[in-house]
Amino acid sequence: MSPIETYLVTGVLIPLAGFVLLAFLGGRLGKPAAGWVAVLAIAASCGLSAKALWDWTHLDAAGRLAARTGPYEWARLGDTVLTVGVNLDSLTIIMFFMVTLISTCIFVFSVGYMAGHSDEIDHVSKYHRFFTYLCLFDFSMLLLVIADSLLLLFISWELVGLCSYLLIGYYFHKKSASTAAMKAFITNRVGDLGFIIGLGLVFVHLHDLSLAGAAAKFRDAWAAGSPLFDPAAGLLGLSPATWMGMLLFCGAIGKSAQFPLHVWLPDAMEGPTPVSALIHAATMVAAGVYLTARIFVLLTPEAQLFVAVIGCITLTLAALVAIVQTDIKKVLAYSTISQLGYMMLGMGVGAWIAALFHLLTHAFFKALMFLGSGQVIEGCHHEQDMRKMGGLWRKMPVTCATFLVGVLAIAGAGIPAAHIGLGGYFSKDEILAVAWHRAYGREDHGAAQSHGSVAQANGLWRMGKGPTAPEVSVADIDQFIPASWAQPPGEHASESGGAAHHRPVADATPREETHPGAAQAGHARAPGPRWLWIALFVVPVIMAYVTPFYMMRAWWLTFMGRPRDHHVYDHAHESPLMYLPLVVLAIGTFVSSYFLFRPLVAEGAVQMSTAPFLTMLYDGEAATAEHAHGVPIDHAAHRALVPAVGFAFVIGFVLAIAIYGRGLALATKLAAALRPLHTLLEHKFYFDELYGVVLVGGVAALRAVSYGFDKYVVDGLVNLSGLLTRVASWFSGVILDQGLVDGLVNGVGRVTYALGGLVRRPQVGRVRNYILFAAGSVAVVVLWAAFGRVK
Amino acid sequence: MLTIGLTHYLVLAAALLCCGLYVMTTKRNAVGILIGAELVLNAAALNLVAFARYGAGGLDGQVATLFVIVLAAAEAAIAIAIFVNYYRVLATIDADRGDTLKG
Amino acid sequence: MEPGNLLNWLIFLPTIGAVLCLIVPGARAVKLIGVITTGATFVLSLGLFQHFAWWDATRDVFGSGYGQKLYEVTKVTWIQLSGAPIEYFVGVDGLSFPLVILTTLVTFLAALASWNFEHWKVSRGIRGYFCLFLLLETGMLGVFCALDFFLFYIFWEVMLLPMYFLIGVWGGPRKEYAAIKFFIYTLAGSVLMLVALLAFYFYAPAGHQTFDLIRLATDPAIQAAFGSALFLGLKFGPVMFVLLYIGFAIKVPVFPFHTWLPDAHVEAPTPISMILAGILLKMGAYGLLRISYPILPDAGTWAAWGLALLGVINIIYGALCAMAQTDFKRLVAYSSISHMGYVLLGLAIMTPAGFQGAMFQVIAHGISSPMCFFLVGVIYDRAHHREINRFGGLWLTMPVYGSLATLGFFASLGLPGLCGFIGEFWVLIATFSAEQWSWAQPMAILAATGVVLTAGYILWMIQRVYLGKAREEYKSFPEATAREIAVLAPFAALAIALGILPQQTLFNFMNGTLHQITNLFPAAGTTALTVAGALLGR
Amino acid sequence: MLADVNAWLPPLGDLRLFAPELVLVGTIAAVLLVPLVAGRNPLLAGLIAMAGTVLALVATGGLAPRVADGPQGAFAAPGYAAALLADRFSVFFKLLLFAFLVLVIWLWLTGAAWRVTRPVRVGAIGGPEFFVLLLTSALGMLLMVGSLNLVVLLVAIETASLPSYALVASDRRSRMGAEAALKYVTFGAASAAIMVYGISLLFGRFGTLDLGAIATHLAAHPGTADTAFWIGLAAFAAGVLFKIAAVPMHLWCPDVFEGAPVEITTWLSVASKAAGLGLLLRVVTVLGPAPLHVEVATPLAWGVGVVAALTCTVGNLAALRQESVKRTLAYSSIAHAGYMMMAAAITLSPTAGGGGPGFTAVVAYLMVYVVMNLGAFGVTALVVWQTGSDHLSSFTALGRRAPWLAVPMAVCLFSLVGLPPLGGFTAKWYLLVALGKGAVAQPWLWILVAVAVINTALSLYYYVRIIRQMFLVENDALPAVPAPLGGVALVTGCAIVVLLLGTLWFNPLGERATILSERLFGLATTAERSQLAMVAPAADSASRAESPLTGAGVSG
Repeated sequence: MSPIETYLVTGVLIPLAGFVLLAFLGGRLGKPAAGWVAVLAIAASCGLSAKALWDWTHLDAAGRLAARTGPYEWARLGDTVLTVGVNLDSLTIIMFFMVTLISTCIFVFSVGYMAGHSDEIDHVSKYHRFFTYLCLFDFSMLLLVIADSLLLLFISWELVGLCSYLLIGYYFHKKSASTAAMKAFITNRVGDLGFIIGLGLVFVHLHDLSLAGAAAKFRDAWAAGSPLFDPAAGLLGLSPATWMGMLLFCGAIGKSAQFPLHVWLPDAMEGPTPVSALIHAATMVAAGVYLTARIFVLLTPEAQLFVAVIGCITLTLAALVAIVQTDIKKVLAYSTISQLGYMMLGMGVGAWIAALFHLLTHAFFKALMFLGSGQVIEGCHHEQDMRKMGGLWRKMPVTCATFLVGVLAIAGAGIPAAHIGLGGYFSKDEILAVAWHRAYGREDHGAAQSHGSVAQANGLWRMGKGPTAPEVSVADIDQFIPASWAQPPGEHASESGGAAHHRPVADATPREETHPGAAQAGHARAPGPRWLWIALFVVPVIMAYVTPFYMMRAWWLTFMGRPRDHHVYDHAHESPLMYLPLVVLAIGTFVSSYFLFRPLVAEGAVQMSTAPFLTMLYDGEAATAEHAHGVPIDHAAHRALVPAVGFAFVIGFVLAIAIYGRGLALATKLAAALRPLHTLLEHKFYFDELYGVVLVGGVAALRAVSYGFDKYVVDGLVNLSGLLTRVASWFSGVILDQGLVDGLVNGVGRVTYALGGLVRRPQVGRVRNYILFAAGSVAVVVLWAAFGRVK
Repeated sequence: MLTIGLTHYLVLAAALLCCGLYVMTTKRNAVGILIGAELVLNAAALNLVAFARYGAGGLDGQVATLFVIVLAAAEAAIAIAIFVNYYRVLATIDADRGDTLKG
Repeated sequence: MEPGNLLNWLIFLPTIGAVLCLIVPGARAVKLIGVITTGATFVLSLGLFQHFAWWDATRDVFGSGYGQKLYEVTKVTWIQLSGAPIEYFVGVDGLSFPLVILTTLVTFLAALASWNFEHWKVSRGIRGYFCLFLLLETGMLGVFCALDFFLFYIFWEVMLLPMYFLIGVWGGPRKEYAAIKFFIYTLAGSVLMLVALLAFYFYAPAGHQTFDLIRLATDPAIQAAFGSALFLGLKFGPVMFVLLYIGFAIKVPVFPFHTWLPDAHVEAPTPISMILAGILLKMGAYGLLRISYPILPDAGTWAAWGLALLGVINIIYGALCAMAQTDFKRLVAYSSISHMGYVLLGLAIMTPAGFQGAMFQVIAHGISSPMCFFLVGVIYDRAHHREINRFGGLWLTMPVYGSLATLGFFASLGLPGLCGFIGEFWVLIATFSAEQWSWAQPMAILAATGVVLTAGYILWMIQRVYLGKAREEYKSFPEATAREIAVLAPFAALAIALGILPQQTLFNFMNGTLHQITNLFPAAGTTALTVAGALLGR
Repeated sequence: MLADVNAWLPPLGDLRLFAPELVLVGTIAAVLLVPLVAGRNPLLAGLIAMAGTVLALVATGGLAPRVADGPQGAFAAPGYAAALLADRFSVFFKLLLFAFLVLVIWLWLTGAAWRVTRPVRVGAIGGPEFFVLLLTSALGMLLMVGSLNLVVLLVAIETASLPSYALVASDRRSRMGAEAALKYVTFGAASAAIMVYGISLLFGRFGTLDLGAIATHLAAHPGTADTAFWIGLAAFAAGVLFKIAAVPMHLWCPDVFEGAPVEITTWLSVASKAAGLGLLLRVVTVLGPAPLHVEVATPLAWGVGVVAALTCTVGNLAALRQESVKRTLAYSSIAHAGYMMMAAAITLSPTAGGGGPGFTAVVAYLMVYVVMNLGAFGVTALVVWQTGSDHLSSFTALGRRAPWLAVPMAVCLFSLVGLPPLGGFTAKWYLLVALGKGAVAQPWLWILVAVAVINTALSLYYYVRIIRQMFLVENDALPAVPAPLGGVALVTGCAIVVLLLGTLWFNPLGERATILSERLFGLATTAERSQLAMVAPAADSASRAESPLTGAGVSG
């Protein structure tokens, strides 16, 4: 292993060591030593990751390539060797750094937070368990980040799920907590069901579960015109490749709480607040986005559209619900879902870099806000209802200020055209820009599809260039970009020349007619109707106004105005151990933004350049980094957005302050005025109820049916045999008076017994009948001999 | 002019057999059943003698008949002894009353 | 074939112990004999490791034919028949080796679990208990080591009687019902096996008649004869396969032959449940893999979709039934049914990957299910009931136990990193990639739903038993004792080891043999046959 | 004239061939006469009977070498086949019967000695008459396996039956005994009468009373296997099946076995059936094998097979819900007779490769059956003596109350089921192997295999019911069951032998049985038949015999 890999692997293993140590000795270490052990472990990891990051940025392309060793054989499935290794690229490095850094902050915070929390139930301390789980989580999450194969990804994927389960259920003496934990795990498993099936499809079609290998084989299959891409070969008119991508994405739907599996995340707030910050805001839930990013190369245009649509629905629903939440953590939870939706949308529309960039910035500011809320909750003696807070800025100035930083960041505050702004300003806006581009920009970008012959040409070209070579230069990529967005056959000759062909927006009429060539190639053309693409831009933009509104609402209700509950207010306080991490994260929110992270993410995009369906777009103007690999969108895009969303945060903030500036009175009136809408939102669109009835009830019914079946029918030869017996006894004139029996054995037994009764019928006890029977039998033989014998 | 031949004996024996079977299966009195059995035995004896006379078996049949007669006597002796015992215990000679053993 | 007599010691050491149990004075001495004998057997079985290389993934894989690499072979004539002798023929290969180790280990731990015998509700007859217990071990080891069909059958039946009494005498309230149900089911299955046993012998061409399982599978003359023979007008292979299958399916158990299992498990004492779930259920799968598939590959192909379907039904049906349970042990019992469905599915597709997955699942379940049963037993010893809804908060009162329980049940749930995952994953992926079967992918998708259902019932159970507020009546429960932890710890360690290093802990031992078995199969691309057509020989 | 008489009498040397029978007759006389001088002492009578039987056993053993070379006939008139035969076949059965007789008397003695010290709970049986009857019935059974002459067979069957009728009623206070005896005697009389009628028809058809001659005639004239033959054979079979208690002549068996004293049940369950089976085997061996054509052998094989399957099934099914252990075991004995008859069906199957394996199976099965059945009945007897009842409830918790009885009982019962590693499995194994071997040529025999194994599974129910009652049902209120040491020794010995037969003696049993059956079979087909053919009536006399029946127009 190269040094960098060693740093990373060691960084993964240190939390594991911490976990083992705490699992066996945690109880003896007690409070707070157990917590500090965990902090030490993750801090060491963080240090290593910083070192790795430093070294990485000082390596040239060849050095980076050389730094990657492995993969190593893990096991054999049939004749296929399954490998594991470190997926060493810029994205891994930066994700790793982000996770460890945020973890460190949150661990430190937790030491403070848990100090004040009652950790004893029935005189049994669970303090050390908390940090034990946290260590296990960090191990799993870091493993997920460095995983270079879908299998390892899946394994760590489940492990983080387990940690999430354990930590949500940390207060398991509360029924609600254990139920929430269970809900989280099972909902995730539903997603994982898709993931597993997706893995199966990957294995079947690509015979490789490593990310690089699968990507290469996927590309080769495309180049070879494999039936994998034939819509006729799959179900519902979607090609197997599309299904594969969509099913893999199902895992992300579960983990990132996307519609329709988003229901678990709000409930997950039952866990301690640091857990919400770490797992359910910054890292684990973002793993879905990370997965999508990693499998991006396996997504067909149709699958990408699916991702985008799911993201769009999610962000909309969650943002709307967030408006009416009164629990400070629930607001943040829905906000998280909404932001994850943005990321997914970004992935779907091809804003690969922007989505991951948003992931990183979001991790900082959302962790910041969650910790802030934790500080508030802790300070207010476990009061989570914002309606009872207010005016806390006096008691918690640091928290208040840092929280505001978070609010500004999520709202996308920044000064347009000046490159000054907080996380969301860059990342979210870039996503929207790309969405705009897909909807209104150049047609050829929107139609990420190829004509067969072009695809062949591309494939050849890529093979010639060495498809797996990550060192493909920007110039190279620029060369092939135009060809990779295929033109309709007729236009191909004239348009495949060189630079991208610009076409007026108005001209970009959806080409619904089927071209013979396209049909022959068996590939979908630009998937989805045009209005869908427009919706994928317009709806998120609208929601970009909602986001600042509900965030400002939360901040204002909590910190500003007058105290609404003096009991809460009087006890409020903050402690350094807890606000210091807040400060660190706030700083991180500032610096994480544009210049540090985005270039690295963009570097990570190298691998994307080998995808057959290259729809990765990025903000050309904003992207000063020359490492970006993809298609720069029209510079006009982002500029055009300025009037649209550039001031959205201002409008949102103003609205929020206008409504909540003087307390809850106005809001209550509004709620009353919009009763049906308010009720709908309050009940979160009734998803829980729906699932309760349909799924849980359905399973309950099924299990009742199955067990009933088991009890009464399998047996069931029982009923059958019972019937047969009755029929038989009707013939023989025997009346059986057996009651119901259970069990197959009893069924057989009953028949047997019945037969037993039958054969004992002659045994009536009277010798005359015996003689009659015997003589009769002889007579039968005699008759047979006389008449029936075959001569 | 009726010539008595083998067939007549055989028919007679068959008739005896049927009578015996009928008696055996209808009589409730144990002695009756025994008598039925004796009728069948006699049918067989008649057969044997007839075959001995008309067939190729020669004296064998008649010897066998003697055996049958002796056996019938022995059987009757034992049977009667058992009937007496039965009567002593159950105070009846009705075979149908002895139906405790069954099933 | 490497001669040796380690196996003979292994098989009959418990018998010696059983006899000792009858003569030593004092209950404690009997217990000691039981534990020491099983422990010694376990240690002895470790000697088999000399023949297997955990570090070498390629050894034996394609090196030799089926049955060429047998270790510790004893082969002597036992009964002389006119055609060929019945032999005392024992040996291990990659298929039986892990099962032998599993058997000795689980039996040893079950003996440890029996240490609190005096505190059982039915505690009389400790001599009888340990004597039968040890005889049972002889039977189980014999089944796994026997390479002569007749010997296999004998050991198969030998196992039956002790089990009957162990459930029937030392079991719970409905023990008689459970014991007799178990007995009748198993016997019904084994008499069918007996018919197949005879038919194998008599349908082999003259001069080739044998009970030798290896020769039955590899002798071309026998295979040719089996391929073309008719049995009462039906094709020989399918008929024999079905006969054997019913015998093995009852043991596995396969829907709809499974109803004995919940009853037997619920009523059996804890150590017996451990053995029942950990080892006895495995014999069905082992039998299919040792006898049915190598000897009747064509019939295996013929039956594949049906078997796979039954496997899927097992998975889903078992999980749903488990969800409906309120008796803790019954839940675990149904979960066994569900888990064994993966084994069946893996076997049905007849690929090396499927066999690997199935065998891994066999071993993994052999580790997780005894652990789960013992976990149930631990609280049963304290609470004297198993009603799930009456528990709660046990993780608080018994933290160490609670942690181990979580580990055990998550292993059973199939959490990656623990043993349950590998088997399920291998089977599912193997089924997906079994491209010779048109039905494989839908089956795999159906089977995958078991993943969700399993999580459902296990987590729900954990919530009701271990989470929540500790109930007053259980607050005084003592933490797991050192003995209990000593029983659980090996299972826990193995569950983790198998989950992380499947290749080194298991696959490297058995891949070779599994490949050799698949090499016996006719070339891929088999055509689907209709049931009637195949049976009627058309 | 005197010379003629001498010609009719066998040379004295030949009488030694029948030493066992003679010893037995002598013993009977002794048992009858000794009371005249020594008083009516049951124990003494028993001891004399025991001594005589042992002597007869030894005599039989001494006989074995003499018949090794071929069958020895006796009491044959010139031109007639031997009325009595001494061959390996009969010697084997005689050994079996005497050995069993010894054990039964041993059981009786144990019980009698026991009763001296115990309050008598069951009506005691005993006295010289008892032994006279017992030994006489044994004599009849010896004759049954030693002849091919229909009249001798008739006499033998009656000699075996008549004392048995009386034996059943030997407990004169027992209502059940009286009833059982009544049923036995009436049913026996009826079946004997039907059999005699059958004999008369066979005699009329073939003009001879010798089965060997009939077989030879049939071989020479296939056409003679006509309606009259089949009717006669069927009627004759009724008597044989009565002794075996095979369906449809089984109805007496459960009632009689339940009503009779347990020692008698023990005796009848093995001896009567064994003798009947011996007779059946001899009949089918003579009528069935090789030289005979399918016209006789195939229908006969089917007939025996069907009867065997029915017997086996009916016995097992009917046993399922019995409350009386004796009755359960009675049905069990019916079932086991069925298994053994299956083997008889193979010996007949003309293309099944001969009767070797079938014989082996029957021989092995009988040897095992004797031991395990004796064990089971022995325990039952011991329990009955103490508790006064053979109801299932008497066996409750026997595992605790009398483990030295319960464990042998369990072993024997599991053996009766046919579970390895017990003798019952060995027996069943050889049977199944025989059936399998036969099935190579006659696939329909697989049906018999199926019937056999399904019945094995069925039988589990009722055997295990007893075991369950002994071990699983608990009742701490019941007192321990003391038992006489001799009885315990007997049943323990049986259990050990059963265990040995299933393990170490698995192979030896098969070898012995094979050796026995090979010799027996060989003799029955070649040497014996040729000798019998020599002395059989001339073919022309047989053909003459055709005329009466055809003339009578009976054939149809």
